[in-house]
Amino acid sequence: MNPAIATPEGQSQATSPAAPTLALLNVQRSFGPIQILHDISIELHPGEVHALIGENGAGKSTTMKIMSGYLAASAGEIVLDGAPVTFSRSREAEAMGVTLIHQEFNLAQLLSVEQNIFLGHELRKGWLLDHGSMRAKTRELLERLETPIDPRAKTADISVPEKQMVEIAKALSRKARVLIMDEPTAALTTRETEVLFKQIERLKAEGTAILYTSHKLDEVARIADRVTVMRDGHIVRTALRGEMDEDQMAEAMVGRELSDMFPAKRPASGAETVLDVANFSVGSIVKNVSFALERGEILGFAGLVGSGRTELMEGLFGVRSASGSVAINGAPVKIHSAEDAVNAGLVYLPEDRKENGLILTQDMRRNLTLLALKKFTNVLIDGAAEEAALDKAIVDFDIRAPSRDVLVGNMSGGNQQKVLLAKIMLAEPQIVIIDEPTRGIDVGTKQQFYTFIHQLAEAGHSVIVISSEMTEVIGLCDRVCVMRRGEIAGEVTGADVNEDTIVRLAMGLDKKGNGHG
Amino acid sequence: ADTTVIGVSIPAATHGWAGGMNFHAKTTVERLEATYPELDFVLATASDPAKQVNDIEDMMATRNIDALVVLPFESEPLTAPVKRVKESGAWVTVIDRGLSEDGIEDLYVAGDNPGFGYTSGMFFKEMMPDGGKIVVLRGIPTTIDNERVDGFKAAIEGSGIEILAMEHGNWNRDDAFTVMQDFLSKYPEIDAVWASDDDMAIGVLGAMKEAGRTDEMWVLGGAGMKEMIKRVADGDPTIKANVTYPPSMSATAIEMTALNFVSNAPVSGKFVIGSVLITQENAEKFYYPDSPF
Amino acid sequence: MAETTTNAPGKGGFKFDIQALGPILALIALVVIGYLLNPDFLASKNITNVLSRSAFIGIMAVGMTFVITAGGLDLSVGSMTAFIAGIMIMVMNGLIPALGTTWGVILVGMGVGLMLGAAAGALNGILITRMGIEAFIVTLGMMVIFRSLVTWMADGGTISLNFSLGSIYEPVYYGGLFGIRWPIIVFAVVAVLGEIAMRHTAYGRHCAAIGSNEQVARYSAVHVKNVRLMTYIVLGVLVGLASVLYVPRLGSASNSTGLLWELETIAAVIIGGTLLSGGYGRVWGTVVGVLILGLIDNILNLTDLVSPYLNGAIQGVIIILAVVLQRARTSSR
Amino acid sequence: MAETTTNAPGKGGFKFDIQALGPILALIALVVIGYLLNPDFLASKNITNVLSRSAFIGIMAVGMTFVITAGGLDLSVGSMTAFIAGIMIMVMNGLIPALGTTWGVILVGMGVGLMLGAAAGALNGILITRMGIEAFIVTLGMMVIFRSLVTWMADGGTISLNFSLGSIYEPVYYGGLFGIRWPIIVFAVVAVLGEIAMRHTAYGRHCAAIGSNEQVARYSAVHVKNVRLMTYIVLGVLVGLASVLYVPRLGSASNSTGLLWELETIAAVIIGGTLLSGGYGRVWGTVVGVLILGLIDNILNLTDLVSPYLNGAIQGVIIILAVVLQRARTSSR
Ligand SMILES: Nc1ncnc2c1ncn2[C@@H]1O[C@H](COP(=O)(O)OP(=O)(O)OP(=O)(O)O)[C@@H](O)[C@H]1O
Ligand SMILES: Nc1ncnc2c1ncn2[C@@H]1O[C@H](COP(=O)(O)OP(=O)(O)OP(=O)(O)O)[C@@H](O)[C@H]1O
Ligand SMILES: [Mg+2]
Ligand SMILES: [Mg+2]
Repeated sequence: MNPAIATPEGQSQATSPAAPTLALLNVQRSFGPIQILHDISIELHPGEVHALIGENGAGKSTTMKIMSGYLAASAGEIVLDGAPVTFSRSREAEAMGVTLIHQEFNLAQLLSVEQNIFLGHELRKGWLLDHGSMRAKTRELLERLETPIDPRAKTADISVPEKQMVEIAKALSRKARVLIMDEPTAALTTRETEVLFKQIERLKAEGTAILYTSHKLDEVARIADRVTVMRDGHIVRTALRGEMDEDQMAEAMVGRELSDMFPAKRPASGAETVLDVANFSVGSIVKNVSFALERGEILGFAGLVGSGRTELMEGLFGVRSASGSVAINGAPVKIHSAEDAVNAGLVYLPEDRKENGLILTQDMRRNLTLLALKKFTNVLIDGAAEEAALDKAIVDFDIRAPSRDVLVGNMSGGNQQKVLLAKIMLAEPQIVIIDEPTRGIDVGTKQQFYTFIHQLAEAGHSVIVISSEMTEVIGLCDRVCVMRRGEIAGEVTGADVNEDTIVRLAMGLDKKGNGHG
Repeated sequence: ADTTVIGVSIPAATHGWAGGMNFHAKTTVERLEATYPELDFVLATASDPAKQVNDIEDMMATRNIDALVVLPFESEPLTAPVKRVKESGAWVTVIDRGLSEDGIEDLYVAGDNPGFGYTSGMFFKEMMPDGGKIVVLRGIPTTIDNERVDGFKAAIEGSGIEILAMEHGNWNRDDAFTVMQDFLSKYPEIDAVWASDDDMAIGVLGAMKEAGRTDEMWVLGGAGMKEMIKRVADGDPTIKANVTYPPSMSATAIEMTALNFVSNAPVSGKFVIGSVLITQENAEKFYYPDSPF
Repeated sequence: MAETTTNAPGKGGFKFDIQALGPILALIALVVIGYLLNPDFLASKNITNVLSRSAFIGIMAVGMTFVITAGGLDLSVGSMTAFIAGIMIMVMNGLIPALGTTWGVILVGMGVGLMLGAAAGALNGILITRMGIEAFIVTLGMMVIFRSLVTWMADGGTISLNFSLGSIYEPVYYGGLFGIRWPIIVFAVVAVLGEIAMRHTAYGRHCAAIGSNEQVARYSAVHVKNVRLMTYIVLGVLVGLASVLYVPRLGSASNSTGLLWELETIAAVIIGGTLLSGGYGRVWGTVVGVLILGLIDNILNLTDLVSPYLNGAIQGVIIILAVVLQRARTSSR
Repeated sequence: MAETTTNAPGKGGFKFDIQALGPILALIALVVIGYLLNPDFLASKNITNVLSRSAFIGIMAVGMTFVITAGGLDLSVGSMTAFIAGIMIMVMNGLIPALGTTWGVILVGMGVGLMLGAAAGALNGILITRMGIEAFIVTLGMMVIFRSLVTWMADGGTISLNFSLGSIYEPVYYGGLFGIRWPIIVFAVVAVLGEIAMRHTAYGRHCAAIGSNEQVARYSAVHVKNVRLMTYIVLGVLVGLASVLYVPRLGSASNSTGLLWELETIAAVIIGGTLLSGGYGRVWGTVVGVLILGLIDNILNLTDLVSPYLNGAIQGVIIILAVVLQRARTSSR
């Protein structure tokens, strides 16, 4: 993808000297005894995109929450238009034109898309709601974002990327002077990311100050006018556009040199087939899918958002009703629930870790052992064994948390994901399905995850990786199934595992067809 | 032949006495319907005054009643609705609890609550000529309960009988059991208990037995539950007597109302069924083994 | 069978699907049964009776719809009615020496009723929102407290309105406009306003948002505590309004006034399709729920098919059935 | 350092924070007040009384803790007790002609009680989990149904156990082991087993997981419907057990048996710190809650400080206060 909408250098130079719209001065923040932020100073200028990058848990979200009034600083100042302000709640920040798009979805599941977008800012005619204008504006916003969803659709019923677009629409509707976006693209695919960037350019041109985080460094390099790198709650470097390349960013974040992201590929061994899926259909979404998985293989599943990869895997895992035949180690199995799947040696790491993966209000230990609790139970749960398992998981997966009994909901995304991986691996599965392994995860941790996945395959597990990040599928897998509209559009191996081939299959273009326009 | 519709509205069977009253009403209705094909009865039970008013309204609107037999849940709230029934031209029989306006009903069949309390009090006075210490269990906080307790207090006035404590046992066995347990913990010396109702007496006896103090005191219940009458008749030293408050007054009232329509007997007027003291001598007369109460 | 992932209850409420129709079908079934059992059932007098006595529960249920939609609960409304009615009567009786038996006294009484309702609702709401105590516990506690206070005020008996004042006040329940009784008119107005507030004002949306996800609402600049507090205050005022209509009906209050009305009110709301767990409510559904409950009693009085002892059993079965009719949702609790 | 890998020893154990202490402090305060008001309060006899009569609510409350932890609710337990007790008595009376007044009859009666409890719980659970109806509605409906059935079975009156059979059965309530009454022993055993099940078995974990996030539980191979169904069945069996202990006390059942026990049971659970919205429950807290409620009554009966009319008001205030003491958490509803 090339930067068709690159900003002229001159413009960014011209806006930089302007006074910052919003700035943090020497901000500190602690949670209990643990200091999370140390001396954070950061400036947001009008018409400029400022990127904040750093490892999981570096303190990016915390910084952003402080800037937008969701959290109070323990010390330090927030300066808006040159004058110090204190936001005692987010409402005040928003009233002054500072809007945050949260890393976690902030949508009420039972409300419609339109209701969510205007929540707290409903348009009225006198006392009554102005349904007409709100619906029209919602349509317009969604159209601008090229996301054709019905404004009346219930939020619980739309897909994850659609939810992200609704979040963005919601923020856009606020007409903010300062727009802070916490990993807006984590749940988006390339196409939607492009749409978002187009909007960012538009806002920039209108003079909006934008703060942005992402773990996708290529994006950062592309759209950021200024980059600030955080590590362990400190700012380690701030640079203007062009002063840092992706490698340097990664190094600054991690504090060490990153060698090649992906371990060497493991070519198919031609060993025995572990999983054989034939004519498998899930609801009305996935139709007659057939594929096979070999021992020790890492099989990729690529496709556009909504192509039905998640549905397929959830069907295999038994949490959606499905039909078709599934054989594991040559023996046909019937899987009607997650329990059946686990008993058959198949586990699934869900794409939405907060809704389906982890209980945010419980600690690590309880989350870790929930799936494989039987292994720790002999009438009573063996607490010591659980603790030992947690110790092992912390070491094996390099889980970092402020304390051992922190609630999982208070852990950073990357570490939550590690807990989740540790959790499903405790079931000692033969087949591991990982849906979006690195959604919202920093480069360093990503690399760790790739290593973990390799180690799993190495140890004889068979792995299926679903990812919307093309580089990930390409870097990890020797064989990739590409899905399109609920069917397997094609399977590529070896040298064919490249972006061009996969995109063509995913979009339904023939080999020599014209590219997407 | 024209049928005569008689509506019967009574409180639901939420405690023993009301259960007995319900039972008598129901069996009487069944019996009269079988005997007199020209009579049709509508029986409704209400759990609160508002529901009772609803029932009466429904009987008027949809059943065209020619007569209403009502035991008002409470006097005041039922007065106006029953008056409306009267104004529609129907016959009205009131049981037990008088309405707060005189002259509405054609027939009044009543128990005597102050008399119930007074008779009970007189028995205490008689049994304790030198005074003594007693505890009292009261019913559900209602006017009836107040009248009974006032009658009781009036009777024992100046007799040297000391009421150590009164608590509400709500005409309920379990509540009475709990209250009595605590009375027994609190007072090392109790000579007698006025349980004021046979359901509560059963709870009280349970608590006394548990504490092993059955021999220390005697208990007076009330309303003539068959098991209690039996014990009086058998000369049980703990249950020396009982005071009537016959739940069968519902049967009396319904039967008299029916008579008004099927015979020429003059039935209007006021019938007060006094509360009678039952002792071992006359207990046989009051023993109905078939009643559920 | 592995079901869908969405915990999709009440699909949004925009579409008239089977779920929305459920309670309506139940209502129609009841009306037909009533008519078959006794044609007088549809006589205007009977309809008037049923509607006007349903008004008390109905008015409160509209307020309860907002409380529940916002993720709350109020178990105190029944005894609050008794308490407010008791105080109203005592105040009015007390004013007679000074003001005579006039409409003035009644107006003061009505004002007291409404204000007391607001105050009682505010007390519930403050304990819940400011002290952070669970609504179930706060309102259970208040339920017991109010009932005990009524008993105490009535000295165990009945608090009765002065008789001649009562006759002046009576038309407020028994009178009406164009042949429609006041309680019915008031109930209709409250229901219509409630429906508008729920669907066409920001307030209604905010209630649903809070009930669906409090955090999200807070992050969207909704003043969560105030909105929630307001649901309890509004409910309190409506309880006051119900009391204002109730007093002229029976002219008295005692500790059996409004017994179990809280459960009836909540049942009506849920039969109507509002989610007990919050996040979605519909006022028109509540009205249907109230009518269903009101009709059951009425129909049981139309015939002597069953022993009156079994009335409760039939009520229970119908309550459950009315909800089964809309059960397409895979409820979580 | 923002993130550290802690390996602090002594992890995961119990921490007694203020929230956990809240109900205990309330309990201690009540005991002290009770003692100051009347030293007999601590006499072993009084303690025995309070504990044994708390046992009914207590046994059911342990089961209710699981139901609520798993995100459910059961309003039917009070009238279920009445129903089960009624059937038990009728069965036992009916067996006397065949089997005489023997322990055999009583054992059959007990068996019937427990099985009936399991069946009633299963009925609730099936309606809730398979039909997807909200627990509030199902159990409210069943509450009304059971109560009506008891009234009908008793013909409006009381169902009494045959007197001589009653005397054989009596020791089950009044007797005991080593001077400790059976109800207390049973309550203690149930509580200990419940605490173990909640904290140390997979079942307890699964209940909490379901109550926190049903989807996560489902993806974690928890059989959500079965676990939830089981909570209702277990509660039903415990209601049966409570009935088995209740019948020998006064040898009777009527429609006023177990009145409002459901609210008392739920209140005990919540006072104990279990979240009404599910996801977290503690059995020992429930036991404390039950004792708090039991003591309030006892203390009010032991003193004459206030008009008995106001007992309810004091109960209500204490219920709310007990929860205020643990309100540190900002409850969501
Ligand atoms: N409420 C809280 N209580 C305790 N610790 C917290 C809380 N919120 C955040 N933290 C800790 O603060 C640190 C910084 O978190 P933050 O969410 O700001 O990281 P981040 O840089 O946004 O990471 P990610 O890239 O994973 O989103 C983490 O160690 C996290 O566990
Ligand atoms: N509960 C649901 N009801 C109806 N349609 C649904 C539901 N969940 C998902 N869908 C639809 O199913 C299709 C596939 O969904 P899904 O987003 O899981 O695909 P995917 O290939 O896994 O994409 P990604 O994982 O990148 O989001 C989409 O059209 C989506 O809108
Ligand atoms: Mg973050
Ligand atoms: Mg997916």
